[in-house]
Amino acid sequence: MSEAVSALAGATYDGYCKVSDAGPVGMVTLRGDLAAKGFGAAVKKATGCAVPGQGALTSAKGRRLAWMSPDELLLFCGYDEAGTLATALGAALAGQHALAVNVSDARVVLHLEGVGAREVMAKLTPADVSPEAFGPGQMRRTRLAQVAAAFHMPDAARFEIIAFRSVAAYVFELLSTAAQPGGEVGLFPAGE
Amino acid sequence: MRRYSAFAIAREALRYHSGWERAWRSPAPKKRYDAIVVGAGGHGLATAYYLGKNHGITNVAVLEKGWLGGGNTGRNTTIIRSNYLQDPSAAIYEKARSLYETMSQDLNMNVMFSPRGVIMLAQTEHEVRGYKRTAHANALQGVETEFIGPERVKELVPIINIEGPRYPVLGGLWQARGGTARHDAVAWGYARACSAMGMDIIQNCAVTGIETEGGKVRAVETSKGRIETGKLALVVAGHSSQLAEMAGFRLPIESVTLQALVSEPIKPAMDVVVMANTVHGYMSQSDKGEMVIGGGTDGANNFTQRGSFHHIEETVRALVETFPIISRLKMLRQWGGIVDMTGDRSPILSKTPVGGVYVNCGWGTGGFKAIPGSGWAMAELVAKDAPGALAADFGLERFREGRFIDESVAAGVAH
Amino acid sequence: MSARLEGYGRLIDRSQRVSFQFNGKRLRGYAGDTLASALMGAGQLVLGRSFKYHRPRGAVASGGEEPNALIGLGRDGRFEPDQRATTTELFDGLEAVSQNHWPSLAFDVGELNTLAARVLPAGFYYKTFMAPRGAWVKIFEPFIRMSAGLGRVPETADADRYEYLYAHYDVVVVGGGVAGLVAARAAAAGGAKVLVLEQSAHWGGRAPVDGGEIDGLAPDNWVKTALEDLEKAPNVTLRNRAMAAGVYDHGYLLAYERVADHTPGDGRPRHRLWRIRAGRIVTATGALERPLAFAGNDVPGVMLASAMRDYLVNWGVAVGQRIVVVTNNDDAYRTALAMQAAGREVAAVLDARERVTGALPDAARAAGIDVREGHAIAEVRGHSRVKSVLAARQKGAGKAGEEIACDAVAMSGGWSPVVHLWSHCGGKLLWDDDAAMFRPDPDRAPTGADGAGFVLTAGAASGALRLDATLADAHAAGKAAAKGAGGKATRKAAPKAVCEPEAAIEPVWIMPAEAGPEKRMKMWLDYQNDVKVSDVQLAAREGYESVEHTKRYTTLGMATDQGKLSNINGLAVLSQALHKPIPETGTTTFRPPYTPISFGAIAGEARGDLFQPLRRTAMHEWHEANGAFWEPVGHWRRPYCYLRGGESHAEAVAREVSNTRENVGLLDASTLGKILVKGPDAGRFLDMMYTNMMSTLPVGKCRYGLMCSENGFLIDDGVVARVGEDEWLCHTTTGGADRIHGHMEEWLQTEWWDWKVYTANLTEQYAQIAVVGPKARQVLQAVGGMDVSKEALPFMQWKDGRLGGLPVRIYRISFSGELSYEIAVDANLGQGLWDRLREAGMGFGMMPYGTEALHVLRAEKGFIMIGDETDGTVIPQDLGLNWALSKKKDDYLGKRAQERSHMADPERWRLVGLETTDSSVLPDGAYIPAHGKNANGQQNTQGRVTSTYYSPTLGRGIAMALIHRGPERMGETVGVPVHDGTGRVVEAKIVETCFYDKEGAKQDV
Amino acid sequence: MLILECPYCGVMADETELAAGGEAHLKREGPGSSDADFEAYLFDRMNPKGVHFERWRHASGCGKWFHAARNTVTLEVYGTYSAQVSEPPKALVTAIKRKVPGWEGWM
Repeated sequence: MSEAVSALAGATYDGYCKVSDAGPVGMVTLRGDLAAKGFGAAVKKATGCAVPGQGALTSAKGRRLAWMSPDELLLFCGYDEAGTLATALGAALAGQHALAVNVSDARVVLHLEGVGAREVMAKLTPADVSPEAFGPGQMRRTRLAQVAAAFHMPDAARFEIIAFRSVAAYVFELLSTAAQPGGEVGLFPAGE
Repeated sequence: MRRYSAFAIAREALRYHSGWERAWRSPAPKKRYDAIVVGAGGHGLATAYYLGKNHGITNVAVLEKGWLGGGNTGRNTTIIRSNYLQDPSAAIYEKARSLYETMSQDLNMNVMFSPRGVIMLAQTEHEVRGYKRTAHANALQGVETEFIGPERVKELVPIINIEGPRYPVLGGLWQARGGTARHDAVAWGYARACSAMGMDIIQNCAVTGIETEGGKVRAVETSKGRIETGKLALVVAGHSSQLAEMAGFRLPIESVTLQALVSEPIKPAMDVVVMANTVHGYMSQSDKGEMVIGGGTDGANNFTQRGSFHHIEETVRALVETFPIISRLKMLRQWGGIVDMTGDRSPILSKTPVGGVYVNCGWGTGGFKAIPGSGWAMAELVAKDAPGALAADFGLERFREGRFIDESVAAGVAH
Repeated sequence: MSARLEGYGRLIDRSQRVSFQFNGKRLRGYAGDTLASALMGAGQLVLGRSFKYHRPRGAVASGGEEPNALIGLGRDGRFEPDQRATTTELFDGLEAVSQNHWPSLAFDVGELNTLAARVLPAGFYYKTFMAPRGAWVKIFEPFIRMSAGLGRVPETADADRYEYLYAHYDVVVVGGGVAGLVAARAAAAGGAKVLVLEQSAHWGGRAPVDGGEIDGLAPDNWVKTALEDLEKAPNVTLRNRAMAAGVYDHGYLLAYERVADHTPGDGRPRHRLWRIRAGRIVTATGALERPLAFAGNDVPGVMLASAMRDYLVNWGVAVGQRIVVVTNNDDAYRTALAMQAAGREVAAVLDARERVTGALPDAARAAGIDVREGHAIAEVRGHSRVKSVLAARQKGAGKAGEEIACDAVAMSGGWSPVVHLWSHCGGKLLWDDDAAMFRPDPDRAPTGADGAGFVLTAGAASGALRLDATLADAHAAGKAAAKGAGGKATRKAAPKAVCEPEAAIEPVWIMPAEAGPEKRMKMWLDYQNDVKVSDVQLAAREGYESVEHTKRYTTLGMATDQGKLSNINGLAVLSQALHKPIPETGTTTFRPPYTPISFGAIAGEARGDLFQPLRRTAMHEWHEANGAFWEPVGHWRRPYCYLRGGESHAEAVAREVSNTRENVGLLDASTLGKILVKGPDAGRFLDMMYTNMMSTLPVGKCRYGLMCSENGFLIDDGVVARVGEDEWLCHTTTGGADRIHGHMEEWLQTEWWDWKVYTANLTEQYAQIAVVGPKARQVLQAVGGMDVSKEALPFMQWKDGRLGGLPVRIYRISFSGELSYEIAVDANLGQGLWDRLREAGMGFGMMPYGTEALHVLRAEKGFIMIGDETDGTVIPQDLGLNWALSKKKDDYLGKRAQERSHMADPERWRLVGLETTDSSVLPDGAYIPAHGKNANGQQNTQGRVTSTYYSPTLGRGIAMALIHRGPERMGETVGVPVHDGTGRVVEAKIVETCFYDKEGAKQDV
Repeated sequence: MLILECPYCGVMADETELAAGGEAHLKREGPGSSDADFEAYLFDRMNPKGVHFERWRHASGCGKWFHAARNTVTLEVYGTYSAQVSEPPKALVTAIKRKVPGWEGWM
């Protein structure tokens, strides 16, 4: 939908790391019994993604499926296909007790990239983001400063951060401030 | 009791102060007392003091597990105010405040009561309505408060930031006769006065058991032996549940840590006490020059007198926003105390299922300011085996009847 | 005279001159200086004034334990009071001012207090200033406040920025001295991920000053190689200028990195607060030397022996020309030897020990130094500079001493391990009689989440003072830490150390032992707070026997150094006074921080825009650009009203209300909570959550519902829409959105976990816009796309469709009594819909309205508002909402609670409307008095105003109030005092709560 | 600064990611219960100095409630477990008994 504007409308900041708005991203919250018979198959059929294990993230067809809690997954997909996929998931799981709903507009997605990305995150989250503890393929729900957030690493030098729409500006400002030149800590080995 | 005065000091100076007598005796426990108060904190000592002063009961022991005044009496932020919303609270806190006015003279110990004024900032429309309501209630309760505008707030506290931007100051609830006092001196003053009345203050004496017979108290077992009594007052913030369990009943109480901190001393910067409930922090400046700071309580049950640092962070960030000039001051010391939180966050002064056993607890984060009023009301309850007007509404039965005393409307944070 | 010496100063770079100012005077020092070393190097010995007696004071120490040398640093947005000159790195252009004196440092009127010292003993203020009543506040207290306090008050906001950093390590070693480096090496060798923190800018600690040999190298060189190894190791991080401030439960360590204190204004954060989770913490924090208590031990020029050595070796500053050393242990001889080697004259070493043998004393004797056994200082002479000392026998009262001319005194009373971090979290100490020190008891370490000890001590911090013992202990600690944190125990051995043997210390707490009261009044224990031996003895005499009582009565150890130099001496004096062994007296509690840390650092990035999250709706920017006057609502900010031209807030609100009643208004209702509840048991679940029956609500319909807490009180309300066979959408108040979602999940997860229900908080998925007023339907029709006629979309129903091409869900609900449509659209399309509605609305005189107009509109209709009519003490029955309490249900949250005697009491205050007879507006929160007073002498009351507004629609004041048996008293008038100082009482008639369109004709069209 | 393992996420959650929820395993009293039982359910608490069974929510995380057995004096955490049980796991109780001599058990 051309008119759809993400909360940050494409904002970017260039500090010693780059902070940018990922623009409108499709997201579907799926709640159900992840272990139930046929659940995994139905989800795979509807999204192409396998059901991720605890704290993990799977991807296929340019979509990602993230583990959010024992009975909740979050699907990342094209903004315009989110509604359809939510319906499809609902239909595919018609047999069982489940809930699939489009939450694309309830959240904002930001990208943080650069050599210092890990330490910029470390200024804001109590979660251990050192290379030994966290890397691509993992999903962490935690907080950034004073708001709830979740993040994963599409690759070794990049974080994708998900927060609620209403605090998009706050989170963007947080990351930009943390990435301000002069704030370099040199905490993690370069490249990691 | 040897009276304190400038003349006494001058006289003593001539002989290098070698003639001062003990502020309180440290006797061994007798076999029996007419009344025993467990807990030599401010509330316990005040209870004993008024038992003697108001009711002529002086064969009293005050038993203290550690050193007197060592609990929350000695680790609070010393704020005194009575601008409470609900009638029962306003009554007992105003009674306390008025007793603080003359405490130094009554006890012949300078407790440094300093009615420099207390402001509770209103930073949302909801808070404005809430404090205006409190001011109306106070007017009918005989508590002198007024709702003042932002300009007046700025006059009273030049270092305050009233512009915001996050939460502009819209006004405040002002109690000119609220203030602070020297917390240790309050405990010491009562202890000295009790001792002078012939009461025994027994430190390092832990109560280990409560002996009852036919549903009435008979004696307490202590680390210094068995002591008989017919009246037992439990006044032990931070240990109330444990003492109650010894007596065989349970209380609507959970104990959590409340933290406080002080800055390094600076020259006078702020005369009044400021409480900012929207952002959760309050601050006053001690006579030594330290900024005395407090905030909210920790969440989980805790008996360590240590808190979690993020609560300190929340409090400090709130106050740096409210008083930008403190940003480059430094935190000198932080500490914690254990506070008893009741089901409605209001205190309990009550008879109990056990005859002759009375509890005074649950003052939560607001105990210091209440000390004299609490002692006054508790003494009456113990002496007459029935609550007087001040204590009447603070009985345990209110939790069964659903008749709560809820102050959350007025004050959002610890104090 | 203090002066610089050629050939000394391992830490300074003489090729780099640095210029700075002290009290406006331009001075020069070197790169690597501290402010203290630079000042003394420039001949400035007196650096400040004491707290109580305003006595002139010089630095007594060389580090963070310094009690005297506190200065005001910088200016304007970078002014900082109470900074320690001893830990302030010198930088070009530094400006410092001394503190706590008037008119000047050299001449301070406050020093008159010294003359009166005799009538100002500990706690004198508790015994006087009581009469006349009120004099305390008016006269005495202001005077005390003015003369107390130390630093000047900063005048402007902070110009710097700060940040936090979370870090996670297996082992954190605190202290970059040789013990710390050895421990770090051992831990790293065990495979642990290690962080080493050093508070100063330099590595190596005391060893390079004290001498000895490590693995055949001079300490300086060994430190270099050790650092190189550690820097190479991939699993080790080294951080200097980073002080471990406090140890908290479960391995949480707070560290304070002074990133840019020495490079102000360079754009870096000034401080960085590290919040570290550590598997194990090794404190290699060393030990602090103790002063000796002799008369005049606070005269400038009297200094800790180790500090005098530091100034010489590290910064090339000789504190005096002719020195007397006074000690009870061997270590001080290092100072005697060093000063003599540096060409200073050592007049004598007064050693309190009767028999002095051993390598160091012998070396001193060999060097021709006059070592006097069993001797003490009876008194120091001099005011702002040591002139001489009177020597005397340590045994006895100190009579008939020889006067020894000197300009500096180096004192050593022995050493105390730095046990602060060990103790913060409950680590216990034991008293070591031979070493005369409290040291950590390894068997009683602070324990963590797993119940195991998580703090270890290394080197001098363990009490292992000698170099060889230090290294062995530190190696063992590092080894054990790695193992404890899940690594291996290295097989490598500790480095070999060579150092002189030392003879035993002999505890000396008062010098001379039998000194009389006259002298004891001049023996300082706590320099900054001016607490003397006589004060502690007075406290004991008056029964302040607990060490905590003594501390609080005398203020011993309560100054900005928190007793680092005074606590042990103080409690030893107390023990003597009480005739108790020291361990029985015990110590006071060690609390964080180790040395003070800035509030700025504690607040971190949370200032200005980042102070708190500001929640924005999709239309936030539009409101901002169109005159919104904001009202904070939780973390949201909602338009209170939209200001036009020069109108006042009240005028704007009146305009918005009237326009909504007459034409049509537009409201951003996005902040209302929207919670989807789905599942086979969803209906049953909602019947428990709400007081009403929700399970019977037909699909397509809406119902207003109430939620109570289990304790019976009304906590939220809102419209519930049944959106599917097993799906409901619950609207909550703005404040309720997250709270109520949490409340639902709590009950589902912890009580009815077998019920098949899922919830999703969709609050932020949708922008929600209310189109309200008689012309609302025309506006929607103008936008086009949906049939919004009464037939197609009746009152209290909802419908999906496309409006102006946008996918929407329209609810026909009303909180204003007007024809009203609440339109939900995906948030990213919110502004788009808002614009479409505004364009279409132009022809109908549509105006946006804010929260205050919303309040007035609902009040005119007598609708309750959570937070106004409710305050946590109100139940639905009080508000006449019994109709919403389903009688068909045998249970719902709050039902049982509402059966309790006080809640079922017919005497409760209940909601009514109030109409002032003079049409005026009642004040907010006013109470309605009843006859007589209660037992506490308080005026009885019979009710209170919950909402009060000027109604532009009715042109009068309207109000709602909770009144005793209110609904039974219709038509009665009550008096409402306005408390505006005039004693005015406004008469108000009790009426129904609904003031406007009682039949509800307008909303259901 | 507590750190607790969320039994659902498997992560060690910082206290700042969690919300404390008070005493665990309270039995709900509804309509028909006596005043005394209802009062006890809502208000009376064990508030022990020592082993405490309590509720926590992984608020800035998976959002799930869970149970913890924690010592309120030493702050030792004996274990965390599912919220969907009405009493602590036997194994945990046994383990605590072993660690805390003289502890009278969870009820």
